[in-house]
Amino acid sequence: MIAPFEDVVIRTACRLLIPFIQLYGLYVIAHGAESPGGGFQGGVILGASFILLSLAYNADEVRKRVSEKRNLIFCSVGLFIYSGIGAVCLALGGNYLNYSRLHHLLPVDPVYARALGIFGIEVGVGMTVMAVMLSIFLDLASKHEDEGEMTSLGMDR
Amino acid sequence: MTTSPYPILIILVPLMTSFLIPLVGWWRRSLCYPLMLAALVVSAFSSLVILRMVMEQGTIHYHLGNWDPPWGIEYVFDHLNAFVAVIVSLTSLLIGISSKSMVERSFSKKAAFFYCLFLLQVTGLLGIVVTGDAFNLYVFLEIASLAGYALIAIGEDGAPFASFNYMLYGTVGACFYLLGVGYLYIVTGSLNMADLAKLLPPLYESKPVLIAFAFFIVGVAIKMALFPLHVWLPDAYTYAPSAVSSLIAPLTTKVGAYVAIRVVYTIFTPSFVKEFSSATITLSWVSVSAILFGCIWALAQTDLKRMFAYVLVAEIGYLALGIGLANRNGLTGTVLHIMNDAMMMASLFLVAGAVATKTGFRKIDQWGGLHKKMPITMAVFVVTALSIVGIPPMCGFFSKWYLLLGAIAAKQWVAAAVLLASSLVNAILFFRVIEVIYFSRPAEFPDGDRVQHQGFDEAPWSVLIPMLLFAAGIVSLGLLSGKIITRIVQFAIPAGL
Amino acid sequence: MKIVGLIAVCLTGALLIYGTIDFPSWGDPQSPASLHVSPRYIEKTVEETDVPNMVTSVLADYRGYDTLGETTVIFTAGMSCILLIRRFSR
Amino acid sequence: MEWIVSKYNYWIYILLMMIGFYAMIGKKNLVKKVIGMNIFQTSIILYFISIGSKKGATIPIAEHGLGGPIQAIQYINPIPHVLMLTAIVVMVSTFGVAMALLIMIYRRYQTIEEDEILKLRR
Repeated sequence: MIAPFEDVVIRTACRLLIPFIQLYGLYVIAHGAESPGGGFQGGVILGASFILLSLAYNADEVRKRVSEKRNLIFCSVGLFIYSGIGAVCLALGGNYLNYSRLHHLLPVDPVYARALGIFGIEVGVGMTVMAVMLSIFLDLASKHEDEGEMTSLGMDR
Repeated sequence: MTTSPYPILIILVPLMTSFLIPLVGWWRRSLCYPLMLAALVVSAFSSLVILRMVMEQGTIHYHLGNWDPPWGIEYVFDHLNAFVAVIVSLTSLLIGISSKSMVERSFSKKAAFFYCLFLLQVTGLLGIVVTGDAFNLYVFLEIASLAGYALIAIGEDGAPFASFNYMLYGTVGACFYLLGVGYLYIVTGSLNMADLAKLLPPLYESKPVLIAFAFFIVGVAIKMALFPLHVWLPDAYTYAPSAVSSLIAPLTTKVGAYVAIRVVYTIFTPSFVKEFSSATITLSWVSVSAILFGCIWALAQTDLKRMFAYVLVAEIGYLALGIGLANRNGLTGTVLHIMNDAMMMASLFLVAGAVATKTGFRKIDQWGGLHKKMPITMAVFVVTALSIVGIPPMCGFFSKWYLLLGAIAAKQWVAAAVLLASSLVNAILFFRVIEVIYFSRPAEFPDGDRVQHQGFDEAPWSVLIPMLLFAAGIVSLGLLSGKIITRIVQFAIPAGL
Repeated sequence: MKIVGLIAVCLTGALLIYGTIDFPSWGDPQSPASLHVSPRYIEKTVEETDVPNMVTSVLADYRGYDTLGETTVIFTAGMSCILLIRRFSR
Repeated sequence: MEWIVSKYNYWIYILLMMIGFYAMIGKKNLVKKVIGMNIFQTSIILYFISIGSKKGATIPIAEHGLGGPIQAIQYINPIPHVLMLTAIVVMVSTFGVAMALLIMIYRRYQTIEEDEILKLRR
């Protein structure tokens, strides 16, 4: 239940901070193989940046930027990248998630293909985690005036 | 190790389809249902292929990511596994077919998300069944549970609260399972089931292993709703939407029983069970009380769906009894009963759902004279009831027969007596309902109107066909159970039992 | 109910503490958990996957299937929340 | 004495788990039950993480330019960290679904006290 709350300091600070938070989230995802970090951590940071936006402004401000449909696409596409990379390995004649098979597609040796595969799935995980965090937050925080539909929803008898 | 893709297709196809369905639902809602069915068909087909491969070549190992166990995760298919996977995938396919009319009527706007979670639930259950890694089992257990909480909560009236209670119990169960994995990990350093089975025998006397065993059993007992930890079950299954309760009621508890068999006889071996026989004897006593409690409470119910839920509590007692008897006949009975009970419960809850959908009645006395209106549904109900009671040509008889032989072999006379007595109570229970349906007059409403059961008005075909298939299965698989035992089940019993 | 709960909790705790008696001591480099499976992850990860962060390599490669399951768990939670409480205007 | 020093961390987690478990059973407020559930799961996470530790070892990220082959004794065990990343995600997901259920319950009964709900349902 986020009511619009006008505060110049908070809004300006958030406007300054959010791009850097998002950049940091992308760094955590991309650098997950070398340093502490990875898809989940980076995804949560990216999701938190949107949550900060909705706290400083309101939920509709976020919905304007990331519509529900786009959010859903992010949820699914992230997992599609993950399971798709695994399925490509399957199609190339290896076992599921055997990234070293990717060297048939990419101009690298099988060991480095594994590193690339890991990077690919980290990106997928990051996308899904970001979108789901935002989606759960918006669902839980949104105010619903009409109570009628929910009761009619449960009329299975 | 195999490189055939079928082991992974069982899981992968429904999983990827469930990611696709929300997107497709935004674009064209009517495509969701066929898409879900297609995924379930592929999954069922793959599991049948696997069962055939297992019957021909013995145990199949599939190494995910091409890492050898115990470093990577592996899928292991033996006779038990492949058999349960076939049951789960075929049952969920039939229930999936029947879900259409209910979904379109009750929540057409959210149909895409319903089908998505339905598929995720099936994926979770199948993932539990096929995996050979103790921690991977936990992950899929959580997928199945989370989807289950959400699906139950969209039911009527008390559903959210029932689902919340289920969630508390389920989380404790899953956490106990995880604690068991942790206690085994700290003394062995391994997570792979086969590897654990190899490493554990010298450690059987050590305290963490015994505690791990206890926590495994309690955690799984919560998940499979073994008395006295069944408290969440009746409410959750009564209030769940009919398509959901007919999916979750037959499968979740059966998969729980499967996990119990895996834990007791694969991670821990029959020699452990022989060494610490007090554990299994306790389990058999608990399950005897579960049978008694379930039967007696079922007698006290007036709401049919709730009565079926208590019958299910008793059936879980049968499943656990076979595990607790710790001999060949008892375990044969349990494995056979996993199949039979899945069919019987699916058919019972489908009947209850179909009647509730068509007439809105759920009390027993309101079913009077329903055989004129829904003759096919009621015929299916009678077949299922006879099977639960244990009348010979139906499948329910054979699993109970093996359980009885097992109880006699283990010299557990109380268990044998309770098995016989429970059949009697079940007979009273179901013949009472059958009598109401066929011979009594329709009940009266409080304001004097009679319930009208006039004219032929059957459930839609999408519900009738699965129902008839289940009834056919109950009869024909009962006749075939000798073959099933000699071809499949006898190889599923661990050696040394 | 509170008394029953207290007894159940104390019983659980007592069982778990009883189980810790045979544990290897904390931080012991010779404990089974440090000797059986994990050394390969530590020693071979750079050689086999070209990723220096062992947690990432185990998470995404050796036990990558767990991570797929885990991402599916969070996807399930998202879809559950949508199914349970989101309103659709259209 | 040494025995206590070498095991006390596990006992602290067990104590934490008991607190969470008691909150799940004994409290009447549903939100407190959910908080208890979170404490329960967190204690299991702490327990697993402490399995992974090795005295005198560093975080499991291979350092560049260290020279020589990597020894298992130099780095702590990465498996518990991986497993608990999964468990954390499960915890967050369960928490999200729990909150959604609580919102549904509140909409239906206008309360989140367990005994009041039970009274209303009768």
